[in-house]
Amino acid sequence: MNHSRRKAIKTGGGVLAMLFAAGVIGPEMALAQGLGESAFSMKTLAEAMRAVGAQSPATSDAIVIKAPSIAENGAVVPVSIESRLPGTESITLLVEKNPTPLVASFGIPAGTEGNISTRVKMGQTSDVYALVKADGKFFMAKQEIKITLGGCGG
Amino acid sequence: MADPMRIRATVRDGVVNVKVLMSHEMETGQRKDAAGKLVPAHYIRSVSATYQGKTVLSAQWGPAIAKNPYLEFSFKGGQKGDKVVVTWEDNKGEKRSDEATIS
Amino acid sequence: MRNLKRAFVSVSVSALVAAGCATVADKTVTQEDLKIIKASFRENGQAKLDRLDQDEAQRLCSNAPPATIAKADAERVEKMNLESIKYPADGRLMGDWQQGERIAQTGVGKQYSDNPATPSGGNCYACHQLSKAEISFGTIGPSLYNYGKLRGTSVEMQRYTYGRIYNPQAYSACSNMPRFGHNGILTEQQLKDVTALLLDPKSPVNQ
Amino acid sequence: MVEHKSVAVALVMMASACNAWAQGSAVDEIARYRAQLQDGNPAELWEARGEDLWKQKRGPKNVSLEGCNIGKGAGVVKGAYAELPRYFADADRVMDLETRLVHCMVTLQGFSYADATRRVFGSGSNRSDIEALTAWITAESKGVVMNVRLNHDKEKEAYKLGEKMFFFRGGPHDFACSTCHAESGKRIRLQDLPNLTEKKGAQLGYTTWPAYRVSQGELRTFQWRLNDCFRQQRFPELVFGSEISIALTTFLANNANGAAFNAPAIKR
Repeated sequence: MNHSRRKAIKTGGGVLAMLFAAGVIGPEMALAQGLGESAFSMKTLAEAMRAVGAQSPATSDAIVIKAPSIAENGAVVPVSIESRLPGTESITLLVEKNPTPLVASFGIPAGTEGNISTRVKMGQTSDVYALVKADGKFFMAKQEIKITLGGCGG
Repeated sequence: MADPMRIRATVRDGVVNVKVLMSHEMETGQRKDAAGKLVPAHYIRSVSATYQGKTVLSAQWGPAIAKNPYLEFSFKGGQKGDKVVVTWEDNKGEKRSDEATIS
Repeated sequence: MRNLKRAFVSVSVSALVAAGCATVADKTVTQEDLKIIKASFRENGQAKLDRLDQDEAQRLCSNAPPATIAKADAERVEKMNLESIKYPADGRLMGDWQQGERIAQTGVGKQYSDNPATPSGGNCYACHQLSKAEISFGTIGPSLYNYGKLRGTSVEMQRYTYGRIYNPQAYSACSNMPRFGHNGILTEQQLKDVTALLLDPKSPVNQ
Repeated sequence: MVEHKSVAVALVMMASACNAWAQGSAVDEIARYRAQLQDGNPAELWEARGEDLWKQKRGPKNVSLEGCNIGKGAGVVKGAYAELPRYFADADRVMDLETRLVHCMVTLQGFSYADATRRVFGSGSNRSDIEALTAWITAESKGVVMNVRLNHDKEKEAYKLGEKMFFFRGGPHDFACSTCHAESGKRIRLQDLPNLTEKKGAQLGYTTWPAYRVSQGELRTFQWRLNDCFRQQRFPELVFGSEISIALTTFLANNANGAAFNAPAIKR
């Protein structure tokens, strides 16, 4: 499972390189946050955080995670993150117990609000981390989301 | 060719709120089909939004963003009637750009 | 219990009639209706058309609304089902509660989308609260939390519990609960395991 | 046994009182989960494709579906779903939206019945045109008050048959629709079950289909809802557009009369 995923990512990289060469995509698009694709294949929360550039970030009350504490289905879990930290440059979302914890990273240019909503997949009950880079430093907040079983034929 | 995105951009008190729905399978590469074969990973890897040529959001995604992705963000300084352009690109190199007029 | 249920249903029936969305016309499924029903389904995998052939309990419990079953019929259904219960030949009624918990969590089995070789689940949590840890439980059936703690594990209670899972309609005609033993949904060992889940003092049900 | 039962009832009531708080908060959180999903419903992606499909010239006869009469006259889409199923004289039968669409694909566009019904339920990249068309047409009835009439004899017959089927127990699990949908305030796991024998429940249940199912990432129609209920009832497979499927839809849609239609929705 992990092997084929690695392979898929590698192949993806190849395609990306080709597209670069062909001038189909610009460098800004390919490296939105300057994150290497490998960050998305890290297996632990600590590794994924390091790959993003965060070393033991401090917890901050200025980061608010808005998500239900119980989700009816792990395939779609709504998560909003609001950073009230001045100089917010990026917001990164991680799910600790997913096979690869890094979910998404958003670059926040000046003039864009530190407020992002999206929906993530969660394999099981887990802590969800919001990692914010502001004025060059990393801060974080976390919340547990419980994934429940549902339906009548599963 | 992927389906168009649904983009809603509304301005209030000088802040433009953008809501985007994208049509994409977001295959993780870890799911097996009915025959027990691994379905290859296929997911949107990067998203960017521009307003008057300036990037107002850039994102890098892995396959753990939910199928048919939803994204909401806000930026300052947009005008009614102007356009916001959203572009995504997936791990197979497919790209899609759509625009919405700010209302 | 049943009388209570009947009273409840008759209240909702009058409410329905008052709301004008139900007629008191004949609601018995006729041979003609059965033909239409059979023509509206097709066999798929393990689910053949004979699943539409009702046994007597199913037929008597299909009236609309369900609990209009006559007292004599209810007694018939219960007697018939009570006679069908087969207790294990080895006399042991309690299996492994840990296996029982797995069976209670699993809802697969007997659907045309299921592999017939995979053992069925009991899907107990779909309708019942059982343990404190599992917050995702249904309320179609009563809470069974502390079932064994409240009742003890006497042989009589083991037999009642095993029998109630084997064939709930032996005790309550037209019960919503599947007849897990009678209809071959769970194996004898699985029935023992679920009995243990309910009665074993170590089971999460009794914590 | 009788004594056991009454003791059990009392104890069960105590047990549920003890758990009321914990359960209340779980139910509240699930409500939050659902509320947070409402903002962006991927059903819109199906609606957009459905509108295109309705207007495109397609099929062996290369015509659009704009000449299709789904009940309120050829090409009239607005509010049509709130009056379906209904009797159509040209087919001499009661039809729901999906069977009517197939009828138009066959009679107007020249598709064979087999081609028109090849993929009534989509899966991933194997997409269903019927689901997309249904998404768009039903969205055009959003806010319209349900008004399914039982004027024609065949409409009355369909209602009666649907009601009987609702209570029909069968299969290895003895399930009927009524097993889960004839009492108020019940749940399967954490999912609320509408009581479809009551006006309020029928309205809540019926007016929120079709729906985008987040568990599947697909837009599902009412034909699918019935098909998948019977699968989980352990019945054989309900045939798309079959007499029972129309009868049940008529029964439930008529029971929902008076409520504003509110779909495509988004559900677990």
